[in-house]
Amino acid sequence: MKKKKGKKKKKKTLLGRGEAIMSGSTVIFYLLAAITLVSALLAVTTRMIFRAAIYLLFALIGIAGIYFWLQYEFIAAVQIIVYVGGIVVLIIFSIFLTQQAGEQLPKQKLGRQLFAALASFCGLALVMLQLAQHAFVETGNKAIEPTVANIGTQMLGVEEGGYSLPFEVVSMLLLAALIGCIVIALKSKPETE
Amino acid sequence: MIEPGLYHMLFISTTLFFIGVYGFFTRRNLVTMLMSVELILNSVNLNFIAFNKYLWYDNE
Amino acid sequence: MFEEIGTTTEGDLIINVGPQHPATHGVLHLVITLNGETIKKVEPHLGYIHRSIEKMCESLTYRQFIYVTSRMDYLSAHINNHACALTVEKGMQIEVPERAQVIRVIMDELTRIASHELWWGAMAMDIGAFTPFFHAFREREKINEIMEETCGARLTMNYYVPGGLMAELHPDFQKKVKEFIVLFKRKIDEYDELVTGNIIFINRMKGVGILSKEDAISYGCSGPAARGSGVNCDIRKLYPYAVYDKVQFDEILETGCDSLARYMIRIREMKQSIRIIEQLIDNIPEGDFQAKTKAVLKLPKGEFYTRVETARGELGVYIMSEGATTPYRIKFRSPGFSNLSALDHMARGSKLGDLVAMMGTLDLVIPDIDR
Amino acid sequence: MPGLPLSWRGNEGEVMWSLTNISSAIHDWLNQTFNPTWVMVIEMVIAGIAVIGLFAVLGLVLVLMERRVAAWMQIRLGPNRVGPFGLMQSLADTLKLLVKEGMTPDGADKFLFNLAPFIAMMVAMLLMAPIAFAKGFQLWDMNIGVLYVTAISSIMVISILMAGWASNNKYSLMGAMRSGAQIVSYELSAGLSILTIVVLTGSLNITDIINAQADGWWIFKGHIPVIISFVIFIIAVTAETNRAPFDLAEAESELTAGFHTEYSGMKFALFFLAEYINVFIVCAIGATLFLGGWMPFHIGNWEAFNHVMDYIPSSVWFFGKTFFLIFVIMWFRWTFPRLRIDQLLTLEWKYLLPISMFNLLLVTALAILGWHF
Repeated sequence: MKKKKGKKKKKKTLLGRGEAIMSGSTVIFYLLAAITLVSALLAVTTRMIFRAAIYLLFALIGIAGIYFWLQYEFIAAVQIIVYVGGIVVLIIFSIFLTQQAGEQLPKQKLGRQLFAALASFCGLALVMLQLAQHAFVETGNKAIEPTVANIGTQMLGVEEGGYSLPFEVVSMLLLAALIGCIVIALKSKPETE
Repeated sequence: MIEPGLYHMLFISTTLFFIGVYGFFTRRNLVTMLMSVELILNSVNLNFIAFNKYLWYDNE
Repeated sequence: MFEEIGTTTEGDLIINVGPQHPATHGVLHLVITLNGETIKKVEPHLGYIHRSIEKMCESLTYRQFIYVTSRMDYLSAHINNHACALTVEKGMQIEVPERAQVIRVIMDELTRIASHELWWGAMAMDIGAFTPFFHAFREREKINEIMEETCGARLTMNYYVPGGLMAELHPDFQKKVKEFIVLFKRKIDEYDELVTGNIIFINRMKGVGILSKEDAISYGCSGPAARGSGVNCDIRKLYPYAVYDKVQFDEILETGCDSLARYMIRIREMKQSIRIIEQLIDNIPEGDFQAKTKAVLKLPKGEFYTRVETARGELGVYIMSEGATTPYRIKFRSPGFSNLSALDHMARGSKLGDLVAMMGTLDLVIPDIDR
Repeated sequence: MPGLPLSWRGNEGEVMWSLTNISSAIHDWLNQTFNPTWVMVIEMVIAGIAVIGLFAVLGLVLVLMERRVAAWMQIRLGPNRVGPFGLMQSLADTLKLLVKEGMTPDGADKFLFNLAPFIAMMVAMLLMAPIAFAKGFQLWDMNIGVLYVTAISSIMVISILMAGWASNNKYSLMGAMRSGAQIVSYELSAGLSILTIVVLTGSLNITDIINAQADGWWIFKGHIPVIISFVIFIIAVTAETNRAPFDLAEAESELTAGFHTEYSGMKFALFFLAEYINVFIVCAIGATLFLGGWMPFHIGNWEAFNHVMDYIPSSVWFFGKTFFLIFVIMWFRWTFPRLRIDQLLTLEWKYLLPISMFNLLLVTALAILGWHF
């Protein structure tokens, strides 16, 4: 009951400009955002590759937390299953198997770092400028609420917006390509006897 | 503190995206580059979710 | 000799199993080269528990040195003592009374059962089953009690002397042994139910640690480890000593060449040991338990060699005498050392988890290897 | 709640005491006294304290239970000196671990080394949220309860990988690698067997799943396919919680102690506790999905019988079932030898996964055709 009221109130404001309120939910959001961004930043800057993977994990969990905060629980759970249970484990395994996990990565050239930082910052500034100038309007289309039942119907349905599952199955092609890449990469390894 | 809304989400997602871009440019290691790509992908996901959440017509 | 501990140039991992490790049951140090989980090489490093027993024996008299050998393969203490006593008796040409010989065989077979019981429990523990250990110790305790009453010790016995036994049997001995036989016959089926029939156990054992007949011979393996590969090597049958030629028992042979075969050998050997004890326990002849010997034993100048079948395999005792009261040189041919040497051959190409199963079925007692 | 047989709903006065009444009494009193925001904060604090308390109690009880069960199977007595019947033994152990020095090995990644046990602990705590301990007694009755459990429990593997790598010990690393391969594999068949119940119920919500079992537990209603998936579930969660015969991650005869070789003191205790809490949670989930959670033993339309069963408090039913499953898992541990790593993966990928996939199809057919009771 309580939650629904809050949801309705939130939905009306795209950006609650001006009114400085300090509800628990707001604090949690800022906390999650901070965790996500700081971990992401650490993930790309740390020179220890295993730690980078762990920071990435925290960033992904932070994003899952934001999904939870948005009350999109199903997507949050899927985010955790796919990214944390799948991709991060995959990355950690690939680190274990291919890298000298304990060693630090070589220090990057300052020029490259500067260039990358500048490029990213410019891009960020540009996009933020665009966002600030653009006024988003609510669409008249009713979006699908991402509940389990809805998503299931979308996946297997044959009406408008259906056929999601066949589309997702096509992504197996990508997986096949990925595995093919690995196989080819393994073969090209020079065989020294 | 301002109550979070669409712009907050977009800010997070944009920042994540460019953090990923920064990582992708600086890193010369395939695994770390993959990690950066993951960040970029996640920022896009967050965008989708945010638009779904805030930009649909409320007929309640 | 020592490779750098760490990673090899091919990216293989080198790990140290031991000197303190749960799987080695003692201070054995195995340097294992691993490729992932697959073993590429096993390099045993010995000597952590070397006590120079052979050298110590040279300064002890022929009566004394026997008891040091209880500390070699401490699970076959009686059998070790038997081998030494036999060598001295051979040198001195002492005729051991029939009664002593029969009691020695009973004691030896009880020791063998106790040793196999401990092996059974420890091996099950190695491959991850904890409970068998306690079940095995329940029955082993009974043997220990019997030993304690007669020999005064539970593990490292001093009961055999050149020419017979040190003391008379405990009055309850026969009764208790008979009770034990009844109990054990029931329990050994329980063992089979608990471990032998388990599908996980069979999968862990079958086809693991293959040691072909030729390899077993060329590595000098003996005892259950060799008989699991179909090598006829039971000293009790080949070169009978004491009263082994007068009792009925089978030499157990398996042709599986793998860990399961070695496991089955020991399980079936326990049943044979019971069979031997059953035949003898009611037929202990009356008479002296000790032959009349001189107070000071002096072996004539020469070399003497005897071998017996311990729970682990062939134990050879070599004594070189210069005619003094102490041996000039003593050498033991211990079964564990030769059996361990086959480990590298068996382990190559198998998984790390298999190594403990192999070591379990080789039944290594580290003091026996290091002496 | 619509669609439920009357026999289940019962009257308020029927149950002599229930956790629901206590919790709603507290809730009402707080609502009268404070404003809603503070009520939420206070309730969160209460829930947090309750979870931590439950953690401690469960840890102590389960450790003692494990030791007594082990002793019983191994014809020994087990701990019986500290306190009456040795009840205080695990408390004494905890005290010992608390005052023990928590060492960090040289060359370890200190940050990750110290972080790993806390991640393990946090995961175990998070998993408590959707479990229904009694009728209406649940921390967070979320829409996606079962999926949430599956999702959060997949973080567990990260803490093991982290601990194994950060220890700077090859045994730990190998244990972590084994555990990673194992947990990731067995998650699949655990997930698929959970899915069979989701298919039958048509909901991921734990309350819905329990309510669907008001006229009989799924293990009885669902014929052989559900029994198959129950067996697969038990096997898979035993593997997921790194318990024997799947305890390859800490196979003590091969890897000394696997991923927690280097841990000592309180950090070890956290791993230890997390393992037992995970066992509790997976058993609770198993009890909820297959054995009806807090739902008393009901048979179809036997009103009188169901009525009698309702007199036993729902929390007793829940804990009874959960502890029965925990006992089964302990029984496994003290009976079976350990599998080898390749056999472990073969079991999953060659047998359990195809069987559970086929089984899922079977259950789907069952659900569509309505062949279950």
